[in-house]
Amino acid sequence: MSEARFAHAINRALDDALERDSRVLLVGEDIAKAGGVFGATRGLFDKYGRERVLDFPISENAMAGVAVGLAMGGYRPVIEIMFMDFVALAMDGIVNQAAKLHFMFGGQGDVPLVVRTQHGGGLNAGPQHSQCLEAWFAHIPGLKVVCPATLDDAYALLLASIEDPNPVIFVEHKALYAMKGALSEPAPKAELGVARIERAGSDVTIVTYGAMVHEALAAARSLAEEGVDAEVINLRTLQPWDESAVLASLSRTHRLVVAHEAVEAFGVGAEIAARMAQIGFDELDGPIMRVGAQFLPIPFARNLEKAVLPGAARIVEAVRATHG
Amino acid sequence: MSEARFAHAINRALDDALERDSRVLLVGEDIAKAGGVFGATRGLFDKYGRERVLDFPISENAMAGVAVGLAMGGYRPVIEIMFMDFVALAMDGIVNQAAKLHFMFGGQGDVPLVVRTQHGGGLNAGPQHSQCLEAWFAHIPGLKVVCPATLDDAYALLLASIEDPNPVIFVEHKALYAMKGALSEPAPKAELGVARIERAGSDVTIVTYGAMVHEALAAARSLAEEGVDAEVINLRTLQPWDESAVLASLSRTHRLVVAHEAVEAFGVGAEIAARMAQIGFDELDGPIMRVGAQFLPIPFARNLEKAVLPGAARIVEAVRATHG
Amino acid sequence: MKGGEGEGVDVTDAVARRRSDKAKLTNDAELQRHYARMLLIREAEMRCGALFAEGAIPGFIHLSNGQEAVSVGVMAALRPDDTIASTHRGHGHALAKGLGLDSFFKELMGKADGACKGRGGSMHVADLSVGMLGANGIVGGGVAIAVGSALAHKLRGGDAVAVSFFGDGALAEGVLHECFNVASLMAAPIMFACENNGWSEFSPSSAQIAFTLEKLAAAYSLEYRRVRGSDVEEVAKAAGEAIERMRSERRPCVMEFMTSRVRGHYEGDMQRYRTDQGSLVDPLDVTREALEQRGVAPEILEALAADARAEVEAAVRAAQAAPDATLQSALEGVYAPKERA
Amino acid sequence: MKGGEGEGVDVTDAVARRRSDKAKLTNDAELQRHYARMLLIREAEMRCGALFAEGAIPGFIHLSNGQEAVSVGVMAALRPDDTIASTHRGHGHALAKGLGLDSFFKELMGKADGACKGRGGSMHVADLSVGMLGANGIVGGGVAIAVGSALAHKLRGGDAVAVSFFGDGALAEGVLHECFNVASLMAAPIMFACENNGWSEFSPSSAQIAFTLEKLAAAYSLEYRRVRGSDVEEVAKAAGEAIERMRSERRPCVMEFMTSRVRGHYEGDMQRYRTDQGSLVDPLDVTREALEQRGVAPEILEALAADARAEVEAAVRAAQAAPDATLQSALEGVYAPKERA
Ligand SMILES: Cc1ncc(C[n+]2csc(CCOP(=O)(O)OP(=O)(O)O)c2C)c(N)n1
Ligand SMILES: Cc1ncc(C[n+]2csc(CCOP(=O)(O)OP(=O)(O)O)c2C)c(N)n1
Ligand SMILES: [Mg+2]
Ligand SMILES: [Mg+2]
Repeated sequence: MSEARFAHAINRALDDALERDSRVLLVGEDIAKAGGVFGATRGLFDKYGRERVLDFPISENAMAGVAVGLAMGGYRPVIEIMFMDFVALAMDGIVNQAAKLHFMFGGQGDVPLVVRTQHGGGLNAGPQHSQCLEAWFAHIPGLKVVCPATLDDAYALLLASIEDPNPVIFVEHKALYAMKGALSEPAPKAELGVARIERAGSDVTIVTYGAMVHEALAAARSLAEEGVDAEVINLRTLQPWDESAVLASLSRTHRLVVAHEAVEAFGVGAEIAARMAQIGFDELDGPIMRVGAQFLPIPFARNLEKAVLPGAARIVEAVRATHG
Repeated sequence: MSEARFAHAINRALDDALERDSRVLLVGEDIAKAGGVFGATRGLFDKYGRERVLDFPISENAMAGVAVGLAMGGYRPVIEIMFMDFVALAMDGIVNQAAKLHFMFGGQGDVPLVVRTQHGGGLNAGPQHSQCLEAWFAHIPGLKVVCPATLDDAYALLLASIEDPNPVIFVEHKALYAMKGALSEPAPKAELGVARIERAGSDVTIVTYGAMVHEALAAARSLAEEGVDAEVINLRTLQPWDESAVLASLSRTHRLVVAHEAVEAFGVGAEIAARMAQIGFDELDGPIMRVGAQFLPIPFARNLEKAVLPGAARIVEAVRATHG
Repeated sequence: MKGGEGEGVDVTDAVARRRSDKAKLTNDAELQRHYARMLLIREAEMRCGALFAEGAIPGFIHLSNGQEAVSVGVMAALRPDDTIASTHRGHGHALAKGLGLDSFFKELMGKADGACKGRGGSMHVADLSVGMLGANGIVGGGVAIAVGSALAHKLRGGDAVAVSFFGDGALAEGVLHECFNVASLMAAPIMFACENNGWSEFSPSSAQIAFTLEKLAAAYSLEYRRVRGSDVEEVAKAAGEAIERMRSERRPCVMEFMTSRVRGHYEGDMQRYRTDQGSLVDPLDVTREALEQRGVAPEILEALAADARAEVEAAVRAAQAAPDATLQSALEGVYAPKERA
Repeated sequence: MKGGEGEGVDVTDAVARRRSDKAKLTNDAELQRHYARMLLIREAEMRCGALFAEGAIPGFIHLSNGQEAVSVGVMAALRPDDTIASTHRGHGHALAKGLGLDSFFKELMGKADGACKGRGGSMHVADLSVGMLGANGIVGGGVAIAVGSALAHKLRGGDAVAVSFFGDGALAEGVLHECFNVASLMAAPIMFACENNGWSEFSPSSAQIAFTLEKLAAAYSLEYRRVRGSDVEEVAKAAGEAIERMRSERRPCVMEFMTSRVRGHYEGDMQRYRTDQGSLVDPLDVTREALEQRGVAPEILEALAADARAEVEAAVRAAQAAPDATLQSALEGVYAPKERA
């Protein structure tokens, strides 16, 4: 166990991946000497040099496509799209090329490529620097989508993503980088597609991921005071997501809340809820409630952003509503 | 009433819009002299000239951004993104700019912009020319999303989209262009956000949109032979979608199937299902079933594409499963 | 050489001297006005920096310190019906184009009647009523919007023009190249105005851009001019000439303003990577020295500075006292209502 | 001038004549090989067209008729460890790079052991084992992939190179410009190979592209060469020289092959918009005439054509008899299994 920050966990995973596998490359804007806007790649350029840690110009679509070419050429590029909002410029490389090549070429080649990016609010970065767009990628066959909540997950899931032979969208939360926490020793391991019960409970299942895991745990604590025992499931991987873990929990609690920071409408939570309304229907004792950002671009002003982004209080309300 | 093809209905709407409102412009690749790959803009260049119907080079992102500038400058551009797969190149203009400007600038300006594009399979166009990506846009506050199924809808909803002061993603289905049908006289009118019951029924609600409406109606006919009376709701607009119409139907039938051609996972149907699992929970007598493309890129081969894309048969099965 | 209306052909030395004095006076007055605007931008932005440091302004704040002469010089050649689209570093453009100081500070503080009702903040300051189509959080994001605006000007007739500001780092974004092509094809009256401050965030642009803008412009056969961006008179003259040509000839042009990013990329940037501090040229110094050399009294210059400080101080106070943005307004503001159309 | 090994310094006329005869013979043999490959591509594509017309091949089919000399000439200079990324019009590139005719036809007919197991079809023919990284349905979509592949070559060491094929219409896509910059910055060993057939789908590229590739290359200080794309020898020579330079100098270059799109944009295109039929140059005519002029007997040329027909016929028959792709395989083929990594 060592005390560290979330950004260190990311940095450590990249460091270990670069160390272990000479095919791993980092590519991104200002990630080399500058160490990345959030410091996630700090020190790695000095340690591994210009052939392993590559600065890229402000050309997001080319970056994605170049990474596909590198991946097909036997490398394992980890690219950084500085803000998730900027993936809007890289969708062709990610969705039309990376996601489809293995399938479309009949399995001839793999595209072991990780797109690190960060989403979310909390820094008053405004409408073009705060979006949570993971649902876009979860909808695309051929992509995997990962979203860590803790330091151990950040470390272990990032390594697992880099080791995966498929393109993985790895979504960090900008407000988590500075979060302190424990990083296990020996280094933790993880498998993509496996959720974790962060808190066991018997009255309601709260399914969530990323930064909202912490809100859900806070909600669970305050619900405990009301005598409601909430189970909190951290999905960790959104595509593929751990359907059986969620169903198993629902079969114990019979009530379901799905929470994330992304806009509620057409978000990742819709799929979880819809799926449980099908395969878990007989287990349900109350409506499935969702918690997500309200339906507007993330506004800049402190009070507006705060009001729009969901937190523990809204999760508590939602849990109550599953009984309503 | 006149017999026409779906593409004619689109063409007629564009023609009438150009005729009525001098601010309306068409912009796209090969839409002017060539009349568009699917012939939707045929004749309009000759009729309205080069200042109203503009050919654009193969620069999708610039096209979206230029359209935003035209819209802010008092025009009402209708751009054509030739295949929905190519929106991957135009996401910044659509999502980061068009969708947010009205909100982000505090309501200072409008962005009356229509993005016409076409989705779907059926032409063996392969993984990069067949995607249904409407869920991406429905998730974005500030955008509207429309998807017509009939000639009347194609005409009336397109006009309504052009008249709307907001950016609208108008999704046509490539396999529908050649479909013959009736175009009402006098010209039909429509309002965005209003669904229509295409077939009334009492046993199950099938919610769908676009080309799948026809499959749903076929499914309803064959279900009728089994004694199951299905109601078919054509959403017509996906964002905002007509929640109250769906809820009202569900309150009569107590069973729900949501069907679309897009990949089922994280598709538009997830939102409908999730929402009904919340606000319609008490009405549900069985699991909510969804029908959508299986989770793979749309394959090229005839038999594969056919197997992957959902049709009436899968809707029938899903209806049966709502009783299971 | 023929003189203008009412002027004799026999120009004596004295007359010539008087005329040149008058021109100098006019120039001085104009330069003083430019200087006053630059001071206002500088003062406003320094206050932004201070307010950010004390937590009164949140978010990402990119100051245009060092680039004020470009904002002021270009905007001097524009009319309110001309349009501009800007970048993440857009305060100077916005204020120079006519965004009110009150609206500006209220926006950055997230107030209800900020320029954008507190929804956009620093990266999205906009004032459509004066043709300022917004700062932009996406590098290159404003370029196509400006081209569209220029096309709108062209289609409408008249002689209005559009200006697209972008940084040297944005030269790497494909959309900019798409726009050079589109604007050339469609002969859109747009000035592609590059503010070359040598930096793309934390990296020198020389490590990111393999071409010169001059050569790129040549590839598109676009008129190109490189201008000392620290000299507001030179900027105003060059931009003025280019814009006048665009008003009549209705076609695009490219200008490259060589500037200095005097501060960090954004507020809070420690700039450990910086090595060019010795070579920075501050347009306010340049302009002040020019005015001093032309004999403008120090008291006048101090008075201008005091005016700027007072104006900014008043705006800051007004902003601080203003009510916060409301969620209700935001929730209702996602879509434009049908009636307005 | 010093001769090669074993050759005297005193070169008599007779020796010189014999040497040039030998060179001519070699050239003839090589040109015959080129011609044979071009015939094979033509024959294969004409069969595609026919099979499409009769419904045996579905989808969108873009034939490279008229552009075969580029495929064959460039690929003559490449090794199997060199890589190419292609376009929607990729049959010629794929076959010339070494995709087997059987795999090719099976793919276009959607058969289980087609090159891509019937999942990609004409727009996605690929054979990674011979360095053919795929046709591409997205205009400009292959360019960045090729740059990435070139970077992989460079990082790995050795002297392999990558070639990015693209059409003149693709010059409008921003990503291509991003790639020119990136490849220049990183000195990637990539040839940007433009096949300029004058058309962007149904529009003349002159209405879509405001610059010449030559000037664009100059802006990036990239070596540029324009080549008659109908002359396979000229293509092979120019590409060969450029590629040899890339093998040692490890930096990008640009080549523009002037070609003719002999058929429609895709099969089924009525081409009502076309006005340039008079100016089309067919590389097969050019090459056949060259061979005839060099005295190659008509029977030999006919034999080559017959060989191509026979090969294609056999492949078509094999493909027709082959089993259809299966859903099960497709469903299992979305993700690469962990073990392979
Ligand atoms: C599409 C996109 N990519 C990356 C960024 C992050 N970013 C913001 S400013 C900047 C550097 C821009 O440099 P330049 O265009 O020269 O403008 P300057 O900051 O020098 O004014 C970067 C990389 C962004 N905002 N948008
Ligand atoms: C991103 C994208 N936009 C548009 C298209 C439709 N499209 C296919 S080919 C083509 C024209 C391409 O012209 P060029 O690059 O010159 O290639 P050519 O067809 O002449 O070989 C267009 C517009 C596409 N496939 N991808
Ligand atoms: Mg800069
Ligand atoms: Mg072409």
